[in-house]
Amino acid sequence: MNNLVILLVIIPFLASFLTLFEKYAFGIEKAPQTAIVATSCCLVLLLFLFPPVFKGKTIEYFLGGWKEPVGITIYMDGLSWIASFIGIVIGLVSLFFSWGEKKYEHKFYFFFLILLGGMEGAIMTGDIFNMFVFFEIVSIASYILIAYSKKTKSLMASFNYLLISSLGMGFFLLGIALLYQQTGIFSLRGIAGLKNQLIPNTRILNIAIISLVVGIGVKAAFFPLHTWLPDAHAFAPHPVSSILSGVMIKISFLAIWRIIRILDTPSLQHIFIWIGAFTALLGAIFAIAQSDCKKILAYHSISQMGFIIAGFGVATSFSLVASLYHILNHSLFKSLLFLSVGVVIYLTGKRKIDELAGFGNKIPFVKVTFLVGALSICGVPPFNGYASKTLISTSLKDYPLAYFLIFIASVGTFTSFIKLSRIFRGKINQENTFYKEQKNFKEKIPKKMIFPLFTLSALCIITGLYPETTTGLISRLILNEKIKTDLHFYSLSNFTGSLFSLIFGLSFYLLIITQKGSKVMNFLRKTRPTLNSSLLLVVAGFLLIVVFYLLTGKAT
Amino acid sequence: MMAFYLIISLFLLGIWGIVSKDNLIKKIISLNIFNSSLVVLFIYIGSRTGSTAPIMEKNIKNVVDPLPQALMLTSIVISICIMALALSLAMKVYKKHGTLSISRIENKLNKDE
Amino acid sequence: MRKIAEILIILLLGFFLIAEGDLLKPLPPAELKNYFVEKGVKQTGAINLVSSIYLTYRAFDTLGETIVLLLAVSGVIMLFEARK
Amino acid sequence: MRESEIVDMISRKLSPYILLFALYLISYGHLSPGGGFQGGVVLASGVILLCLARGEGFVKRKLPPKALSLVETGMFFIFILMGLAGLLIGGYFLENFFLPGKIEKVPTESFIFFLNLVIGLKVGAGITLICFYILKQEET
Repeated sequence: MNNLVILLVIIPFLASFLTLFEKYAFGIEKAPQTAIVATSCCLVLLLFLFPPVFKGKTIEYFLGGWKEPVGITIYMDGLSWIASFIGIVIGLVSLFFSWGEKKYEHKFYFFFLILLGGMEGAIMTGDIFNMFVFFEIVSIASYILIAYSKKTKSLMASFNYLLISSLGMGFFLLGIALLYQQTGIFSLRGIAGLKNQLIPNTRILNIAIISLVVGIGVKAAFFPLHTWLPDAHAFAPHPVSSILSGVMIKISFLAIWRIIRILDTPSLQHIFIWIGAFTALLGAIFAIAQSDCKKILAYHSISQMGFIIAGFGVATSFSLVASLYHILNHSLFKSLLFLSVGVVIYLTGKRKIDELAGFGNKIPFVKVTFLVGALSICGVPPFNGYASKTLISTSLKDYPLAYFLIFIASVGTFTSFIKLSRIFRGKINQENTFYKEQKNFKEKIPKKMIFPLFTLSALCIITGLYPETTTGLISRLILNEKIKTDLHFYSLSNFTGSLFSLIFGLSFYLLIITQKGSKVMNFLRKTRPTLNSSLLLVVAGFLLIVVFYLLTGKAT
Repeated sequence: MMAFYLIISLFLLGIWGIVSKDNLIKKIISLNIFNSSLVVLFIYIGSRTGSTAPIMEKNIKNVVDPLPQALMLTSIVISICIMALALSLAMKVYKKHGTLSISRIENKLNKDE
Repeated sequence: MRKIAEILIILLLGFFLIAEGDLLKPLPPAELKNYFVEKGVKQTGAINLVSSIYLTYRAFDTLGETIVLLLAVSGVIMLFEARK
Repeated sequence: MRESEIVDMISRKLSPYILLFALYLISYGHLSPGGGFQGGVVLASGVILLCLARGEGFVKRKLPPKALSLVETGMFFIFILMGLAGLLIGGYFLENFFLPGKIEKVPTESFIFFLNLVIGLKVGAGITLICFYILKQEET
């Protein structure tokens, strides 16, 4: 049983070798099939691991047989189970999509599989330095995948991401050095065990943890560190945007989660409420202003991460479950949205909303799946986004300001999705000759691209219709207990919240399509930080969080 | 303690280079300086615990901590890989735009939108 | 204006790191180091302790490192290869 | 660019010694300062010296990039296989399954020696490949 845990990391790496080797040595071009088989093997392994993890057992694996502080340990607990599950499901679906798209060589699948294996390793490892190595694997694979199309914008997006993330990883190393200075070991549980002996030095310990958090936080894209994300996610190939938005930022956030929960620093955790609320608001505001359809989705990833982070910051068992539930839901519907829009861009080659308006009517199946995703992200019952957003805002009741910011963010979500849905409603602009020349768009969609859309929308509906079961499972997995939710998900008072944001969102949309509104939106679209400013923001973000901690840490 | 101040100044110098230089190649060089300062920091932390290299021949006592040194090997390889990738991205960008200045490239990209 | 902001922020960071003067004061606890020094040669057979840690106790890190190298090499090749 | 006689001669005479030194660093990695990565970088630097002095066409005839990439990926595969062998023999992934022994008075460590060799070849091949591709861009 224990050996299955390590195979979960090794199988993607082995398969990635195969995708390179079978082409080179035998001339077989079966890279997508190899990748899909390997990922399915991982899924089966993961399902085998479910019963012991569900019983609350933490499977430990000592690499090379060296016990914890000496060697490296890999944990399979509830958190890593959920994270790997999300990663493998979204990875499998995106692989199917890229198989259907037929644009990619065998090298694409090589990078993709290494990205998958790296993410699993990063979330499962219990050693900080090993976490650093795995995060570097993840980030280097994603730099390459973002630049895969070799167009100017994607090259530049990849370069920006490389610089910002390397700066962040430098802070991560600084944090590791400080922790080693204080404790003399690298394993997370060992540090947590030693923490009680180091009470006079908890300040330095917390500062070290802040630098770890900032280092990974660049990948998790919260407020001052988010500037790389819109370009990188928008100009990557569609399956890559789906896995980056759906999984990679969450894995990074769950690594922060693991560090903070194991080292148990509640005063640090509370900062995340404010970071999360501001992130949600900013992401939503900028999303409204965009005209590129993938960029809207990318900004929404930032905004939804804000919801998740705010839920994590409250730090009650209820809000933790809510946050993890939203992680699961967000990865499902965000991948669905990216892939649906991806189909449209695949068929037309255009990506501005104005050029695409009304086109979606020609492909009714994609229209339906897009609708499922959009209603989920807006939080309309009975889709899954509704349930998790309700849980998060219920848990934020004690913090009125954060509650208010989150509410505005969900209004903004409505507005921008009304804007984005112009692709799928209204009449086609008749001047656009492109649509007249080519017909039969419906038949041009490969079957392999329809399958992932169908699976994801089915999962969205299922997790939305049975919120009690899903939250029950999650709380059993991460807390080993069943939380009591005296919340009726489908009650009238909760419906009204959703209705209010719909009304506000619609009126706000009517506001921004007026002339003055669109001027403001144009201004917002053009105000984006340059590379130098965003690099400066990373340093400033580190200082800000430290100052915030020093000011509030003593009070609590 | 002097060594610590020097390491900190190297650290800050690297950050300053990354943040404020306009040329892509200079940014990459600064990134390498930044990474090197962290490598030196680790080695410095390890070196304070002893005086001789950790090669256990006979009559060797008071060796330094070998763990940071072993980890820094990994870290150096990673920083080399990032350098290689960043340089090739910069070359690719240079071929497309004919310039390495980040402000000019960004102006160009903003005009395209 | 921008330059001043940059230099100010960086100096602030430097001031902060130096002001936490006791960052590096204590020596790191030596339990793990003593473990390696006492048992390293016996358990792994290598005199060079750095090698023994690099390839035995923490070989998983090294595996990750080789993957990073492979990624960088194939990334560079991918970037410079002419698309068919 | 015309090749200088001095550079040509010295690089040709020097690079075999650099390669030899690299092999020493790799194979004595467990006994003296050095190891797989350091040796591999020196190995690559020997090849790159030739490359810079004589043009890369000369080197590519002897070391075709395809062979280098085969070494690169193959060594990665062998590394994982070593780990899996540890899993099968000893019960843990990447377990040191050779017993440490002694030949005459020199301690030998087959596991570390073998992995050093694998990493040395891999790093050497990888860095040479990166330089090949970056140098090729320089010319065109």
